Amino acid sequence: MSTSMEASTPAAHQGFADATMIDHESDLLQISLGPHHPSTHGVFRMDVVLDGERVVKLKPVFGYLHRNHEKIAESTTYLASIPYTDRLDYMCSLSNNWAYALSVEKLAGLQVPERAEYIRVIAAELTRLQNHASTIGFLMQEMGASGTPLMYAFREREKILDLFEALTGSRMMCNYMRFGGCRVDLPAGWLDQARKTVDEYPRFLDEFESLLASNEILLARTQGVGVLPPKLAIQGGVTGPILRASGVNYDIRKVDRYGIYERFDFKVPLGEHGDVYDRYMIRMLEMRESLKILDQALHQITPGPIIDPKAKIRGFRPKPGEAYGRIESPKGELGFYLISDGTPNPYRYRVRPPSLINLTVLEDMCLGSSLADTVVIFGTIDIVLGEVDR
Amino acid sequence: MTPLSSCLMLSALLFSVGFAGVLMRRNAILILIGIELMLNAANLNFIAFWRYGSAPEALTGVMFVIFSIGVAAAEAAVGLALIISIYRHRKTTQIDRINSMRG
Amino acid sequence: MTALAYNSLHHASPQAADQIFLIVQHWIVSHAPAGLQSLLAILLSVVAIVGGFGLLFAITTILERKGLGRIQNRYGPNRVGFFGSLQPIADAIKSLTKEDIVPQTADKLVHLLAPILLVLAAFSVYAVLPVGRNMVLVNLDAGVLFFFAIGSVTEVAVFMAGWSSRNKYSLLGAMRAIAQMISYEVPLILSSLTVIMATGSLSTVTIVEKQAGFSRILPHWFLFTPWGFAGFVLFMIAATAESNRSPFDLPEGESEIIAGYYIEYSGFKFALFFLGEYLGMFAISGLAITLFLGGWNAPLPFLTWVPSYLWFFAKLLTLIVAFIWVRGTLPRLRMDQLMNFAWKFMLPMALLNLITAAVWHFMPSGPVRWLVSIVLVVVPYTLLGRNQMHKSHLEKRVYRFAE
Amino acid sequence: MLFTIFAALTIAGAVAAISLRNLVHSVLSLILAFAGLAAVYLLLGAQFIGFAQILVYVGAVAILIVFTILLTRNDGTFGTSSQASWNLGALIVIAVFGTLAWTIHSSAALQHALPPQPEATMQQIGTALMVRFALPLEVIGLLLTAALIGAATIALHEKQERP
Amino acid sequence: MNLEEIKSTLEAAIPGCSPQIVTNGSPSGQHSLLLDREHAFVAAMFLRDDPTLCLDYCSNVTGLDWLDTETSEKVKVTQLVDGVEKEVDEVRKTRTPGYLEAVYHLYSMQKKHGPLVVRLRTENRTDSVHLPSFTPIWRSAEFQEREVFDLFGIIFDGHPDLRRILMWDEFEDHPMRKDYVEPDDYEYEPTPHDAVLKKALEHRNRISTPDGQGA
Amino acid sequence: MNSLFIDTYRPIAILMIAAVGFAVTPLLLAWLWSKKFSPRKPGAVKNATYECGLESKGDAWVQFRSEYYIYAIVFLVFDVEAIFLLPFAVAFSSLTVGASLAMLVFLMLLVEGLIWAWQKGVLTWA
Amino acid sequence: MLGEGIAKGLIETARNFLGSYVNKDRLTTVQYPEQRLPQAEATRDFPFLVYDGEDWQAGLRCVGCQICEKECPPKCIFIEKSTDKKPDAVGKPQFYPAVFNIDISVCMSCQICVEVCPFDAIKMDTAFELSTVDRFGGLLWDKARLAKPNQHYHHVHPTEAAEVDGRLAEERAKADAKAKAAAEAKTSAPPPAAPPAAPPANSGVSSTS
Amino acid sequence: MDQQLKIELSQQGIFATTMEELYNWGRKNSVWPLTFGLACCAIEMIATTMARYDLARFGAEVFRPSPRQADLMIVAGTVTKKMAPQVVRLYNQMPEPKYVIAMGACAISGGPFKQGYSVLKGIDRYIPVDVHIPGCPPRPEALIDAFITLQKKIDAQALTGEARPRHLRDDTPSEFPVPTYGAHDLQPAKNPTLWHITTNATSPKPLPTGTDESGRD
Ligand code: SF4
Ligand code: SF4
Ligand code: SF4
Repeated sequence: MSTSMEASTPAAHQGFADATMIDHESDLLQISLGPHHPSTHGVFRMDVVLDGERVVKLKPVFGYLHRNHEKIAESTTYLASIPYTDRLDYMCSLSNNWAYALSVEKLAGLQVPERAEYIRVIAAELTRLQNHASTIGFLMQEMGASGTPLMYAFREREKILDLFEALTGSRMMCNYMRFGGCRVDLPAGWLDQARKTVDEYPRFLDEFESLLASNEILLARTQGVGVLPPKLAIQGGVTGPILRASGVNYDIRKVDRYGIYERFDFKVPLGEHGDVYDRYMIRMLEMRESLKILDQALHQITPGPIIDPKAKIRGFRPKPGEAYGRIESPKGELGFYLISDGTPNPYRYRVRPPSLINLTVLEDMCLGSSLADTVVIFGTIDIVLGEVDR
Repeated sequence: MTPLSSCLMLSALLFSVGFAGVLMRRNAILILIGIELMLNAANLNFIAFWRYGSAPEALTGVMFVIFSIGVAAAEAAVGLALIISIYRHRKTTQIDRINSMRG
Repeated sequence: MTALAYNSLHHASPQAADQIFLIVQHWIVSHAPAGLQSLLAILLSVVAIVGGFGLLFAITTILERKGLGRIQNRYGPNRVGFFGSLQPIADAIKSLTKEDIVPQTADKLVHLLAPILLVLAAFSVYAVLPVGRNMVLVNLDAGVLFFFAIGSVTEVAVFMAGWSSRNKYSLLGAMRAIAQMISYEVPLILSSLTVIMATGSLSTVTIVEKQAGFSRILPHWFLFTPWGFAGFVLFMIAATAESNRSPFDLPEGESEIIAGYYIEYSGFKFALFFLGEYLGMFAISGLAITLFLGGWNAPLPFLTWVPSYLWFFAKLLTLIVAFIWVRGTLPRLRMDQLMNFAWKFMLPMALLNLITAAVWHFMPSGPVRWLVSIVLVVVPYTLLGRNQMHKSHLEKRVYRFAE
Repeated sequence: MLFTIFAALTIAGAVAAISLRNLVHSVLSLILAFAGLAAVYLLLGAQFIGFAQILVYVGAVAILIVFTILLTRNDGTFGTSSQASWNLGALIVIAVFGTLAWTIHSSAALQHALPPQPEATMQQIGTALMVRFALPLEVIGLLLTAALIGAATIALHEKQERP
Repeated sequence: MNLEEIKSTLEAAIPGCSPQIVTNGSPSGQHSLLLDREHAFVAAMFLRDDPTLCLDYCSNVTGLDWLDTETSEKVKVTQLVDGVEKEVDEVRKTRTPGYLEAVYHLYSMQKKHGPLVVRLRTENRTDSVHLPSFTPIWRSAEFQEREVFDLFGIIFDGHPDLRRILMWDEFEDHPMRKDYVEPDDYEYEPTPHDAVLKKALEHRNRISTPDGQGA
Repeated sequence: MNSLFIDTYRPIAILMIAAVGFAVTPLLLAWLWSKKFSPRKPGAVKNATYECGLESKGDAWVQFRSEYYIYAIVFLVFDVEAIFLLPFAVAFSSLTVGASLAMLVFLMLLVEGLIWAWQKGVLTWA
Repeated sequence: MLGEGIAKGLIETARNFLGSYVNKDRLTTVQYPEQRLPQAEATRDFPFLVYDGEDWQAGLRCVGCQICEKECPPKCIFIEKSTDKKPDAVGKPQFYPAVFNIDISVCMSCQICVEVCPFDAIKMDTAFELSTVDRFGGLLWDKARLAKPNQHYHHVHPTEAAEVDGRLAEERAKADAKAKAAAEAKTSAPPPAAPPAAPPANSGVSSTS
Repeated sequence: MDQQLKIELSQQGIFATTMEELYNWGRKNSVWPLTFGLACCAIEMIATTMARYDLARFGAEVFRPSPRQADLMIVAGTVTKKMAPQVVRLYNQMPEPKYVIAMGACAISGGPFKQGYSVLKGIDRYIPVDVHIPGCPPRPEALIDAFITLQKKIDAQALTGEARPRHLRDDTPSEFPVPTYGAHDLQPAKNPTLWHITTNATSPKPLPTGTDESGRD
C-alpha cells in the first residue's frame, strides 16, 4: 500500500513559493506565462521554471477569473442560476444548462418530456461541435498558424451560433433549458436549418483535415508531445476527450446514459498514445460521432410538449436533500452538486468543473518539454477560465 | 595617402590595446577579446605588408590572413567552449578565482 | 564598375523603356555642376532604392493583411482609402505620434541603436542587388559575399534589441532569433555557392547576365537545373528562416514569448523593426531572384520587351505572395525541430548539392547528366526526409472505437 | 583622411572593448573595432578580406562571445586587476607599444612609394588557394575539424552532465 | 454493492472504523457515508484499492458550511406546580454546534459505477478545522481541496501544497462560509434595489459588531 | 588607391547614410511631435519591464542555460569553411578536377566533423 | 515524403483564397455597418416595456408588481410602485410603476424578467448599437427610455407578439364579459378618465450615440 | 469640416489637410488592440475579428500581444479583484495615446457578478474608459459599433487648445495607481481622482452608506 501511495503523490511537493526568486547558484529562469499572455485562453497563469527552454517546474495559478458564481447561486433562486451557468464554460452554455437542469431534476425528481430530451441532445451535440472546432482552432493558433484554422473553425461556429440564436435568442448565453424541459419550442424551420448545417459540416472537417492532419509540422509538433499515461489520467480525475485520448473508455454519455443517449448509435473514439496529436484527433473524431448523433436525433424528433407541466418557473422549492448530477460536456465531466434546505435558494451549489480538474495533470505533461510545447499541451486541455475559476 | 607606417602604427596600437586587455583584465572572456584584438592586429600587418610589399600579386599576405581567420575561429571556438566549461564547474569567469579554486 | 553605366542610353524604344530610370537620372545629372554630377547620380539611385523599397514595404503590409484576409474568408482592411490602400499611411502616422516608451531598466543607448542598425543593415544589402538592367548601385566584385556579410550584422541588431530591453521574453526571443539565423545562414551560403560555382563570379550583375538567354523557350535560369532547383528550395527555406517568417517565426512566437525581441519597443521604433524585417525579406528574395530566377531577365523569349526592372519586381512580388501564402497556412516549428532541420537536413542537403553542382559541371551535357543530377538530389532528399520523419516517429494513426 | 577615421574607430572600439564594465557593451564595442578594421582592409584594397572579416568576426565570433557572456553569470566584481598588477600591466603595455612604435618609426625604409593597386580578385584568390595553398587548406580543414570536435566534446560533456 | 454493504466491509476491513450512513431526502437517493477523521484516510485508500469497489476516480470534492443551529422544540415535562405534578409545555432550546464538511464523490472508471458519496466533518467551524487530505489517494482532489481550503477554511492535513487557490494570498477570509461579509463597495448604485439596500444596511450593521467575519 | 576605394564604396556609404536617415528621421519627427504636442509621460509602472501584466520578478539579465552555444560553435566553424569555399567556388570553373578534389577533401574533413557531432548527439537539441 | 502534408495544406488555403473571389461561402464577411445579417426572431438584447395605444404612459402594461425586480438574477431592475392607481390596458384600475429603471450596464440579457412577468409587460428588444462614451448617463434607462409601443414588439418578434396579443385579447374579452356582467348587475359607473398623454420622451438620462 | 464634405473630399482623393485632421485620421484608422481577453466577452471579441465580422476592415486586426505596441485595450470580460492590478498595470504600460473600450456588463459595472466578493464593480474605477458597450456579451456588431464610436470620438479630438484630450496635456497623468491586494479587498477600492459619479439620474433611495470610503481595512 505504501508503494501505491508514493506513486500517487503529486510530482512536485513543495509549493512554488520557494522558487519564486531565481536561485543564484542554479541556472534556472523563472517566467510567468500569464495572466496576460496570448495563449493562456484568458487570464490563466502558469509560473514556469525553465532550464534553457526546458520546463522543470510548472505551477498553475488560478483565480484571476473567480467570479463568486457559487456564492451568488446560493443567494438566489434556482431559476436565476441558469443564466449564470451559461457563463461558466462560456463556449458551451447549452451543455452547462443541461448539467444544471439535470441536477435539479434529480434533486426535485422531475421528468423531462421526450421532445425536450431530443432538443437537449441536439443542443448539446451542436455545442460539442462548435467547442471542439474552436478548440482545435485555438490549438493551431498556439502552434503558430496565423489564424487560418481558427478562422475556419469560427466560420463554422458562426453557423451553429446562428442556430442557437434562432432557438434561444442569444449567440452564446443561451439560458435555454429549464427544470423539466426547455424554455421554448423550436421555431419554425429550425430543424431544416439544423439539418442543413449538420449535413454541410463534414465538408469543413475534411477541409480541416487536409489543411492540417498530415501536415509535417503539425505532426512533428504534436506526436509524442505531452504524453498522458492512462493511469495518471485516472488518478488525476481527468475526463473528456483528454481521458479518452489516453485510451480510457469513459464517456458519461455511455456510462450514465443520461437523457436519451442510449437511443443513439455512436461510438467512442479512443487514443493510444495519449499525446497532443491523439487529443487533437480524438476531438476530430468525436465531431464526426456527434454528427452521427445529430443526424439521428434530427430525424427522430417528434412533436410534443417541451416541459414537464409539474415544473414551476416561479416559487420553485425542492424538498430538502442533495443531488449530484453530471453530464459529458465537451470538456469532460461537468457536474453540479446541489443541496436544498427547502427554501427557494439552494443551500449549497457546487460546480464540478472539468477544466479545473483536467489541469491537475498539466505539470506532469509539461515537465521536460519546451516552452513551446507547454503552450500547445495547455491548449489541448481545452480549458475555459470561467469554469476553472468560476 | 596612407603610408605603410600608419598602418603598422595602427596595428601596433591595436596590438597594445589587446595586450593591455589580456594583462589588465581578469575576466576570461575579456582576455579572449584581447587575444582576438591582437590577432586582428597581426592580420592588419599582413594586409599592410601585402599591399605595400614587393610582390602583391603573389597574394601571400591575403592568404595568410584567410588562414589566420580560420585559426582565430578555431581558437575562439575552443576557447569559449572552455570558458563555459570552466564556468559550469567554478561558477565564475574570473581567471584568478578559477586559479584559486583549483583543486 | 559602377552602376551608372549609360551605355545603352542611345538605343531606341524597348531599351528606352527599359532604361527609363537611367535616362531620367542622366538627364537630371547633366543639369548639375560638373563636380557634383557623380555624387548626384549616386544620390538619385540611393533615393530610388530607399524610396522604392520603402514603398514596397508599405504595399506589402497591406497586401499581406488583405491576402491573409482572403485566405481566411474575409476582406481584410478595406476602409481606409481606396480598398484600404491608405492603411499603411494611417499606420505610419499613428506610429509617428505614438509615445515612445523606453523601459527604466533598459540599456537606453543600445535600445535606441538596435532598430537603426537593423534598418541600416537591411538597406545596405540593396547596394548590390540588381533590380534591372544596369540598375545596381555598385557592382561589387564580391557582391554576394557583401550581401552575406552585411546580412550577418542583422543578428547583432536583433541581439542588441533583445538584450537591451532587459526583459526575459525579449532576451529569450533574441537568443532564439540568433540561434535560428546562424543555423540557417550556413545552408543559405552553401546553397548559393552552387550558383557561384556555375558562374565563377560573386558579382550579382555577372550572375544575372549569365542567366540571360533561352534554350528554345526555357530560360537559362539556374532554377531549371536539378542542383539549381534544389538550391533554390533550400535557399528559400533558409531565407524564410533568416527573415523570421512563418513557419520559422519563433523569435516572435506570439503564443510562447509574446512578441519576442522587440517586446518592449513602442512607437516608431517598433515600426522600424517591422520595416527592417520586411526589408530583409525583400532583400533575400531579391538575392534568390538574382541567383536562381534569372534576376531581371524575362521568363519567356517573346517577353523580353518588357522592361527588366518590371520583371524583377514581378518576381519579387511572386515570392512575397508565396511568403504570405505560407504564413497563412503553416503552424510554427518548435525550436529543437528548427535546429534539427537546419543541421540535419538543410546542411547535408546543401553540401550534397555542392557536389551535384560539381558533377553537373564536370559531366558532358546530355540526358545522362540530368539523370545523375536528379538522382543526386532526390535520393538524399528522400533519405534525409525519411530520417527527419522517422526520428520523431511521425506517422498517420488509426484509432479504435469503443461502443 | 578616411584612414584616420577608420583607425580612430578601430582603436576607440578596441579600447572600449577592453575597458567597459559591462561585458555586452564590450562585445558591442569589439564589433565596432572589427567593423573599423574591415573598413581599413577595404581601404587597403583587400575586398575579400574586408567582407570576410565582417562575416566571420562580426557575424560569428562576436555572436559566439555574446552567447558565452549570456551563458555565464558575471558577478559585479569583474573589474580590473589589483592596483599593483594594473600598474605593472600598464607598464608592460607601454613598453611593448613603445618598442613597436620605435621600430616602425625607425625603419624608414618602409616608407617607399605606394605600389599600384594589386589585383586580388576573387578568381585569383580562389586559384591561389586551390593551387598554391592546397596543403595549408587541408591543414586548416583539419584544424577546424579538430576545433569542432574539441569544442563539441567539451560542450557535450556539459550536456551529459546536466541533471 | 450498496451502502450498507460498503459500510460493513469497511468496518470489517479496518478495525476501529465506524462509518455512518447519512440519508438523503431528495428523490435522487444519493445517500452518503460519513467517515470518522481518524480512519478516513485508510478507509479511502481501501475504497480505492478494493477490487470489487475499485473507486479509482474521485470526481468531485467540495466543502459545506453548517452554521450553528438553534432548534427549539416543545416538550412536555412533568413539573411540580404548586405541589401537583402537571404536564407543562416547555420550550427547550438545543444549540447544535456547526461544523464544516468535505464531500467527495467517488466513481469507478474501471467498473463504471458510482457515485459513492463520502463525507468528512470537522469538529467545529472555528478552531478545529482539520481533516485528512485525500490528495495522496486521488490526485484529482488536489486543486479541489485547495479550493475548499481557500473558500471554506478546512485545513487538509497531508495535502502537498495547501495554499489559497482562487483568492490572493493576502486575503484573510473564507468567502464561501455562510457568515462571510462581503467588502462594502457599493458606493455607486444608480438605483439601489431593495435587496441591495438591505444588503448594504445589513453589512453596515454587521461590521460594526466586532466578530462579524468568518474565522 | 583612395579614389578607387571611394569610387567603389561611396555609393554604399551614401546608401548607408540614407538608411540611417530613413530610420532616424521619423524618430526625430516623433520626438519633435512629442515635444510640441504630445508630452511623454514616463512613470514607474509604465516604464517597468513588461511581464504578462505582473510585476517583473528578478532581472532578465541572468545567465541563460541553453544549448544554443553549441550550435554557435558549429556555425563558426562552418562560417569559416564558407570563407574558404567562396574563392573556391569562384575559381571552380577554371580549376582542374584535382584541385576540386582537394576541396572535396577539405569538405570531407568538415563533413566528418559534422557527422561525428551528429552521431554524438551534439546537434540534437536538449 | 516530407512536404506532402504541407503541400496539401497550401492547396487548401489557395482554394480558399481563390474561392473568396467567387464563392460566397468562402467570403463570409458581412460588412457590418452597411450590411446586416437578418436577425433571428428570437434574438434578445435588453428588455423594454410594452405599451398599448398611443400614449406611452397610459398604455404601459406594467403594473409595478415587482416580480421581475425580485427575479432578475443580477438585480438590475429598480421599481417603485405608485401609490395611486390608473386603468391598465384592460381598463382595470391598477398600480403602475412610478419609477422603473433598468441598469443595462448590469443587465445580462437573460430574459428572466420576461418569463416571470405575469402581465406580458416586459419584453426583449433587439437593439444592440448602444455603445456610449457616457458611463453614468447613457446606461441607466428609465421608464421613458424603456417604453416602446406594441407595434415595436410586433416588429421585432412578430410571431411571439401575435401570440401574446391573442392571449391578451382573450383575457380582455373575458374581463369585458365579467365587467359587463358586473355592470349589468350594478348599473354602470362612468369609465375612469385617462390621464393626459405625453409623448414618449427619449431624452432625459438616456442618451446613446 | 463637416462629415458630408469630408466624405466628399475623401472620395475625390483629397484628404484631410490640417495637421489635426491628419493626426486624427491616422490614429483612428490604425487602432491596434491589445491581445487581451478576460472572460466570455473575449470570445465575442475574437468572433469580431473572425471572418464573419472582420474587424480588420477597419485596420484594427493587428492584435499586439505586447502593451507597448497597442493602442486600444478592449476590456472584454469580468475584471476580478485579483486581476484588476494586472489590468491597470497593462494599461499603464501602454504608450499614449491609448484608449479603453469596456466591453460587456462585467467590465462596465461588474455586471451579473456584481453582487459578490471577488468582482470589481467596473474597470472605470481604476482606468479611464472611452467607450462602454452594454450587453452580456455584446454582439460582435456591437463591438464594431463601439469601435466606430471610438473612431468618432478620436475624430472629434482637438490637437491644441484647452479642449485637447488627456494624452496631449502634460498636467494629466498617463498612468494610474495600481491597487494592491488587501486582507479583505483591493486597496484602494477605487481611485477617487479618476472615479466620481457624474450621474444626473438622481437616485430616489440613496445608499445608507453614502459614498464615503469603505469602512473596512
Ligand atoms: S434580462 Fe435578465 S438581467 Fe436583464 S433585466 Fe431582465 S431579468 Fe434582469
Ligand atoms: S414588468 Fe411585469 S413583472 Fe415587472 S413589475 Fe411590471 S408587471 Fe410586474
Ligand atoms: S458581460 Fe456577460 S458575457 Fe461579458 S464577461 Fe461578463 S458575464 Fe461574460
